[in-house]
Amino acid sequence: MLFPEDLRAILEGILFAAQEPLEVKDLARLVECSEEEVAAVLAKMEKEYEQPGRGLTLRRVAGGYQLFAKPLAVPYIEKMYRRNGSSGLSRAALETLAIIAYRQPITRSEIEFIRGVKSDRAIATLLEKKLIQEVGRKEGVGRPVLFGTTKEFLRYFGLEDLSQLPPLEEFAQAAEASLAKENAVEENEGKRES
Amino acid sequence: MLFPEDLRAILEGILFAAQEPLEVKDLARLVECSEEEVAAVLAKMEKEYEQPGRGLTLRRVAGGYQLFAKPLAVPYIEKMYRRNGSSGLSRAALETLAIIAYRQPITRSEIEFIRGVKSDRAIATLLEKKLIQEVGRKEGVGRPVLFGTTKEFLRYFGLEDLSQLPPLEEFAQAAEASLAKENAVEENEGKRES
Amino acid sequence: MAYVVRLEIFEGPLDLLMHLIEKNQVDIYDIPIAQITAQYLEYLETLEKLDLEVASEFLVMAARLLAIKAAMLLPRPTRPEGEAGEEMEEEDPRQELVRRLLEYKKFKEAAHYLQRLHREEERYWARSNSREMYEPFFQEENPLAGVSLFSLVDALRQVLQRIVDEGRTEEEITLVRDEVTVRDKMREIMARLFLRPEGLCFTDLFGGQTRRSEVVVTFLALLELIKMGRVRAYQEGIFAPIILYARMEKVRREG
Repeated sequence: MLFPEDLRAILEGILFAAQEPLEVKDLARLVECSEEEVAAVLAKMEKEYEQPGRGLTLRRVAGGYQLFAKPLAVPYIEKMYRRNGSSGLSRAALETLAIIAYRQPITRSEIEFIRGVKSDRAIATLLEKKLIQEVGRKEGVGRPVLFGTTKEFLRYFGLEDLSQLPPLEEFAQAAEASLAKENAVEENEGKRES
Repeated sequence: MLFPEDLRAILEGILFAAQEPLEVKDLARLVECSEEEVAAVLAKMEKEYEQPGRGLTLRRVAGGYQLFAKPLAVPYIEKMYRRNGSSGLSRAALETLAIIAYRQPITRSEIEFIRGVKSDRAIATLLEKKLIQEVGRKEGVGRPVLFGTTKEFLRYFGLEDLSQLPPLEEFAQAAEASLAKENAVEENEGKRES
Repeated sequence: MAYVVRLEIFEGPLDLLMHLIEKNQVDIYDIPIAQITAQYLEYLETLEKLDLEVASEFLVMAARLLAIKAAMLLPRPTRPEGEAGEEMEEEDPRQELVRRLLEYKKFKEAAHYLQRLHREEERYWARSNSREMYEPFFQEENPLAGVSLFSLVDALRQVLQRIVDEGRTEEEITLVRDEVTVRDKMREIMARLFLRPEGLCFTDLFGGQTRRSEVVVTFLALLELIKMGRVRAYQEGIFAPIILYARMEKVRREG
């Protein structure tokens, strides 16, 4: 048996920690009290939370009770998560996204070959953020998954379709140009040394 | 500008939804109020939570404020999650962490000298759990990595800041007490002084 | 032997030595080195008998202990005359070891303290999944916030630059690109059309293709299939979508 005050505190603590709605009968079993007692405490709690200065609210969801922040706090919560959240992609993720965008459909090992490093984490991040998706499987040994960009990817960049991506030829030229430059430098150095 | 009641409700909602301690200055920026106003509301809230019927508690951790379920509810929460406490850290990891906490910034080989054994695994575990981090490199041969504790370390141990750790000397006394016979110590000290 | 019954695993040689000192209730400032060394070696032997790997640090310490034991047996050097009155601090061979043991023990105590602190902290419960819980209420978040098309292009440029810097050849890279042949593409188109007896929109055939070469190959493959009569293209009216069908009867006869 619990003191009424302790019962209230315990129920509040449980609801605070729960990740999903809890039914009265679940709560009653947890605290080893009758469902009537639990329901009475919850009803009182619900009322208390309604008072203006209070930031939480007890909502009935899917046949159970769940604690939430009141709607007036939600825009601030959103701001909080945006600020120190995952805004922006890591360098690795951005590189991987660029390769997928231009070489899709493409397998993980092809990406890794081009980047020269393992890219599992970057791919997982991009999948999670719904910027890329599995678009099929490549014929051949192991039938590896092929990745491509998503509709969201286009939307975020304000593109109508992939043909609006800047043409790739530019890069090939840039790479070639820098390769040529390097060779020239090497040749020159060779000359100086000889 | 917010009404005082709304400010309190919003702060409570934010703290409820946060996953880590929030500093007063972060909260102030979020709600666009002065730090003084926020601090005053938090102080009042802290008191209110202390009342017996309440299941939550506002604690100062790692330089910020965070909401927790009160200890009396935690056994029920653990029952709900079918969990008996956390597994915690291995002895090796705890020893290594204690050395880093008190001697930071410190290199791997300095840690290993104190412990008398290789400590790669322990360091890897601590890095993975984000309890320690690389904080720089030591000048000198090989420029070895220096380790220090993180904010997560403070949270893990419920500390506001590192100054809350007791001075190492306290442990030196405990060490001597358990390793030296009291009489023998005195005698020896006598000898050493003579 | 006691160790066989209840074999404790020690964190290292210092941990083992400390255990022996505590177990024998001897004074750390006056370690009976012969006795402790014997027990230390006994423990290592036990480990070996059990086929447990003995870390090299334990062996190094064993050597140190034996060296200290030997040094203790040597007669102390007699002081030169004239300095007799002054205390000359002779280094006890055990001194360095004692210092290290005390230093280690200090942190061991600190580790115990941290453990207690964590247990205390565990009495409180923090929420961990809050973000997931609130995300449905947020306005849609743009994961590419702050990323411009330019930075995407720039990222790719850097990858290509790295390929150049690493001296990898363009052939190596094109190898993985594996250009699609018209024949491969014909097979792929047929496969897709079989799965879509209701027809496939012409533009969908090119979905996701970004390389000009691939678009060209796909188009050539389609023309070839139409020419062979294996694919039928149908358009309801001008500007209406062109729908492609596989001609099943043709295939079956061939098959």
